[in-house]
Amino acid sequence: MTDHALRELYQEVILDHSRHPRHYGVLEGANHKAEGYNPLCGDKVTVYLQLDAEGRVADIKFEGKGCAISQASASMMVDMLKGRSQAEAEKLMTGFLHLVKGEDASDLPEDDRERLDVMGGISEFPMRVKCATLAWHTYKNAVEEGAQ
Amino acid sequence: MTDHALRELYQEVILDHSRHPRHYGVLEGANHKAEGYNPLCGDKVTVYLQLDAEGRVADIKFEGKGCAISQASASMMVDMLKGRSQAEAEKLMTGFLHLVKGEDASDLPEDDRERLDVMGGISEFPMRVKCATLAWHTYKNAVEEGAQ
Amino acid sequence: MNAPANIKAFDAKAARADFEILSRTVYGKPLVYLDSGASAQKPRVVLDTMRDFAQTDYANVHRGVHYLSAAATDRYEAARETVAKFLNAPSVDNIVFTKGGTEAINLVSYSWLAPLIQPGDEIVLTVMEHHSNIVPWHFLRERAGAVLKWVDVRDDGSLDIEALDAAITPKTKLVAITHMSNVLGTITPLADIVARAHAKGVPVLVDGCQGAVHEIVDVQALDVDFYAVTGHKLYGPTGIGVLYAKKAHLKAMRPFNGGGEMIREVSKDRVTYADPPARFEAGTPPIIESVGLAAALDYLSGFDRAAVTAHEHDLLAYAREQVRQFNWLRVIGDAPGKGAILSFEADGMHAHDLATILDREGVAVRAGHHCAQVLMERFDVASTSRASFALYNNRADVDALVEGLAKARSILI
Amino acid sequence: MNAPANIKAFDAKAARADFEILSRTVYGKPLVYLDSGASAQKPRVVLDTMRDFAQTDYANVHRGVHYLSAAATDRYEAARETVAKFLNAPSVDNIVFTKGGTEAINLVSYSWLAPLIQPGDEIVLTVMEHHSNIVPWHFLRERAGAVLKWVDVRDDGSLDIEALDAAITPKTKLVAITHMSNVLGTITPLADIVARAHAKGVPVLVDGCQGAVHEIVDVQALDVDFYAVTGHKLYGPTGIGVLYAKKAHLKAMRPFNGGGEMIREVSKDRVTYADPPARFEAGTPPIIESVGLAAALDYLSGFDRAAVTAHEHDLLAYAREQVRQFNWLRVIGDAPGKGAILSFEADGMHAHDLATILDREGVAVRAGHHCAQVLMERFDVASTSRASFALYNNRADVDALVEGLAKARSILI
Ligand SMILES: Cc1ncc(COP(=O)(O)O)c(C=O)c1O
Ligand SMILES: Cc1ncc(COP(=O)(O)O)c(C=O)c1O
Repeated sequence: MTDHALRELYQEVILDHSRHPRHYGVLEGANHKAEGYNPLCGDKVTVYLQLDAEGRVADIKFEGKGCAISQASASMMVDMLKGRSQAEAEKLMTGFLHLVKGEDASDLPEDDRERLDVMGGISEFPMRVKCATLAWHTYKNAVEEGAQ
Repeated sequence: MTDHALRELYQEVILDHSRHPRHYGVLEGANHKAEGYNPLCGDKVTVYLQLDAEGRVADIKFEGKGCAISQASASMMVDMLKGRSQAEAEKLMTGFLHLVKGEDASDLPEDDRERLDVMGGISEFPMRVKCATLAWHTYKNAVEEGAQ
Repeated sequence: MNAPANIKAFDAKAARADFEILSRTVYGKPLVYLDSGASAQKPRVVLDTMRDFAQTDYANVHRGVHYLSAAATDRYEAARETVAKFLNAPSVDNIVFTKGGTEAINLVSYSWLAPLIQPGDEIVLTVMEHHSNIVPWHFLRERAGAVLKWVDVRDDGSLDIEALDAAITPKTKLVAITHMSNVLGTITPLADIVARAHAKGVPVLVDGCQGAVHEIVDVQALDVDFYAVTGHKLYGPTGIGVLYAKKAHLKAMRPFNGGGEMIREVSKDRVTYADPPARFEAGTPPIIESVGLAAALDYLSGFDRAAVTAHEHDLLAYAREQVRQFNWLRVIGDAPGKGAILSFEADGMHAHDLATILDREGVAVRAGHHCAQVLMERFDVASTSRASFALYNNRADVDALVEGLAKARSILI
Repeated sequence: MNAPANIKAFDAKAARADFEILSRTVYGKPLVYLDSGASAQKPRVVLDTMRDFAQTDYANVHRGVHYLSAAATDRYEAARETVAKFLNAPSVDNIVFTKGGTEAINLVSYSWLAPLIQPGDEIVLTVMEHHSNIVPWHFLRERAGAVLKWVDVRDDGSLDIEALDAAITPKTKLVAITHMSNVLGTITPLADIVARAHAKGVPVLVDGCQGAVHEIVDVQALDVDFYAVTGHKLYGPTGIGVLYAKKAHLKAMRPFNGGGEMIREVSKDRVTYADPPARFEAGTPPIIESVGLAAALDYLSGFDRAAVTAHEHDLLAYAREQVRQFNWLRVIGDAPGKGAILSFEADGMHAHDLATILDREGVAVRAGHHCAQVLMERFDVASTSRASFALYNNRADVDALVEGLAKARSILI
């Protein structure tokens, strides 16, 4: 059972994201940026954003180092946020936060829920929830306070 | 038994000394002086000494306020020290310290032991030993470091 | 108000049985403990909780990924939550754990006021402060040229609030005042004090080491800027205290102790600091003690607090009435609405001698200056005797005190 | 040397049974506690002693005349004596109780060094210091213009003593160095360091938070100026630590916290201070914790300490040997004679993920920067995993660690 939870946490999709993060690096022309820091593990993440006039995520990249969970979460996040409006992004984030805490995330669109489902295993590891949410909180900071 | 110890501690001689301390006040012409302080009760005592050329206690007085024990002890001390040589005073003090701690004081001259005997009850009250020894330590300070 | 849902009616007799030590004897006489003002005894549940925690869930807090570390961190942070509720703080982030009430006040002095103070700046305090709420300000006088402005109390021990108001000038940087005097029992009118100080733009630090034990504290309603609490008087363990502070103050405060947990990043030539409250909790905190403190606050909050206060006031009133028979005894501190502390002086009997005789009767009272020498000077006494009452005391304790006093008189006079 | 007359032979199995918590399970697996470097578990006798004391002899210490106050004061001062013996201090007056190791170092910084420091004065420290022995000196850099001079360690984690010697200049005011690194396990050659520093007239502060646990300390033989200890790593309670200091330094030090017990006299416009050590113990001290610490030191000193060290070294050597099979694992810190701490990095596995997997196997290790970010930078790692051994560990604990590592590899790679 323990093993099951661990394999669920570190399933292939997650390990793959953490080994080969998508959209990794500095985003030239970013108009928003924020740094996030998790004192628990010393993990750091920087999120670069290009928001268009309506606030849509025209482009997004991240940089950083950290544990498999935080890296995978950041990679999946940028993957999913690209092209979203602020309202959609907000909804995605709320749903994600519910999911990793083991709370109800049924108001997420079917599609998104299916993709994010691989992160659900984290709810069994409360000490690691902060690792999973670091990138998302940093994204939010970038939007709200990170105008360059 | 408890009562007995208390009555022994606060016997008439002690109360009398504490109410009517002997040689109380400032000694004009003192050539030694020291102040003692007992942080436990806030008691203070000042010892004034006049030592002659050989170090004999030509005159001695004290001033201060404090509990019955510290006052009585100071009063008895000045009473007994007057006229003593340093060697005698030293011996008296050592004997007194033994006595109030309930240790063997048999090397005190008979006479002195009899007079000091009233302070012996203090050995039953370890928290009050400091009250009884304050004046003596102050006397010693006056001799050693209190030259005016 | 902030109490748990299921409040027990307060049964003083049952409560007394929660304190193992109160059934012991000293010198063959039943212990009559009237020194809770110095430190309160601890109910069984506090000692049990600390021990159970240490034997099942103990590890260092924060930064550990393993089970015990998480369990201990949860308990530590839950204790912060319990404290926040007890004081009705807006958030756990207002609560800094310290090693005691004294350190809580020093923290404000070192981290908030010291960097602000200019020579000639004034700190207003009262003559009834405990040394813990005096000496830190003397440091600022000695080290930075601050001026201490003393507000007197009236002969009955009550605060002269007009005098306090008048003492606040444009140079005043802080009003530092006790919630309850540990000698007089006086309770200060905090809401009024804070309103007057704030009207002049001056923050108020409250020494709540006694107040939090006997009064229900609501830091938001009182609008105090800082409130200091100590654990061991609150039926909790030694080694722990609390500073409540408003967030804006905490944010403005520089670190006090430096070490683990209070940093963000450390390199050879640079250091950045964690956000409050972590910024002020350098090193391994009093982990087991935090759990004990939470148990103590839960214990206290589990009672109808008003009933506890009523019980203590009854004991005080009874004692006050009893000692009137002694025309050789002078009570110091008779302010209206005062808390359950009775200080007195006895003609021809030094407090120390009195305490020794009471002690042999099993009655523990405090004799001395009570870390309040400025107040001793105000009342022109070298020391006083003090009986202080807690929730576990009863009228028989008062009777023992009164008998002991009569006996002391018969021995000493 | 300073040990009680009747030293027990050290029986590791019997000793383990003294620690109740070690028989618990986590996630259905037996607890394997390898995080004693962060905080040690407490033997039953420590918890029993604290509780018994609180239930029989508790009151506030000093200045009370009554029985309990005297009893508690005796216990508190007896604890000071126990600590003095444990460190072989010349007198109880060299021993200041603090709230922990971190505060002990800050006390030196605030009370001894801060008043002496001039801009440009240098403090020599090593890259393997814990933040508690770094940040207080950063404060003096930020606030008073002190210069921090860093001494490197070699690739095996050993101290480069020539480099240390070279770093001491006429501007050096203090050498601040750990006795044992909490990451590398390196034990520093204190006697040699002190001799070299003293030859140049520079005092030495030793962070003994780890060292005092694993080595026999003789502050007189080592001739150190300051030695800081923390209680909770020494099988004692949280909320207490110790600063040993030479008397001349203590006398020269100004007060740190202000409050009760540390004064001589307080008036409105003047304050005088008590002699050391009381001068540095403002407020109600960690009374119950002092009694617990004494019980812990008695417990440890009750064993043949050399046998305890040998046991810990055996575990370290066994673990070191076992992990050689993992060519993906890099041990950080292999200094000759090092203490029982094993830190490592694993290819492609973040310390945090590793610790999570080990945790599910019941194995508690620490992952992170271990409050030693300067050292992380030196070895160019963001974090490490650390297994630290105590007297109660055994080879089965090491086996569980090794199995867990293999499993983590199978899951993560
Ligand atoms: C009014 C008051 N303030 C402050 C303190 C100091 O508390 P502590 O000694 O626990 O730090 C006390 C208790 O001694 C007190 O009665
Ligand atoms: C080497 C070293 N120094 C100092 C400390 C600080 O001790 P404490 O957190 O108990 O104050 C520690 C422990 O965290 C340590 O390992």
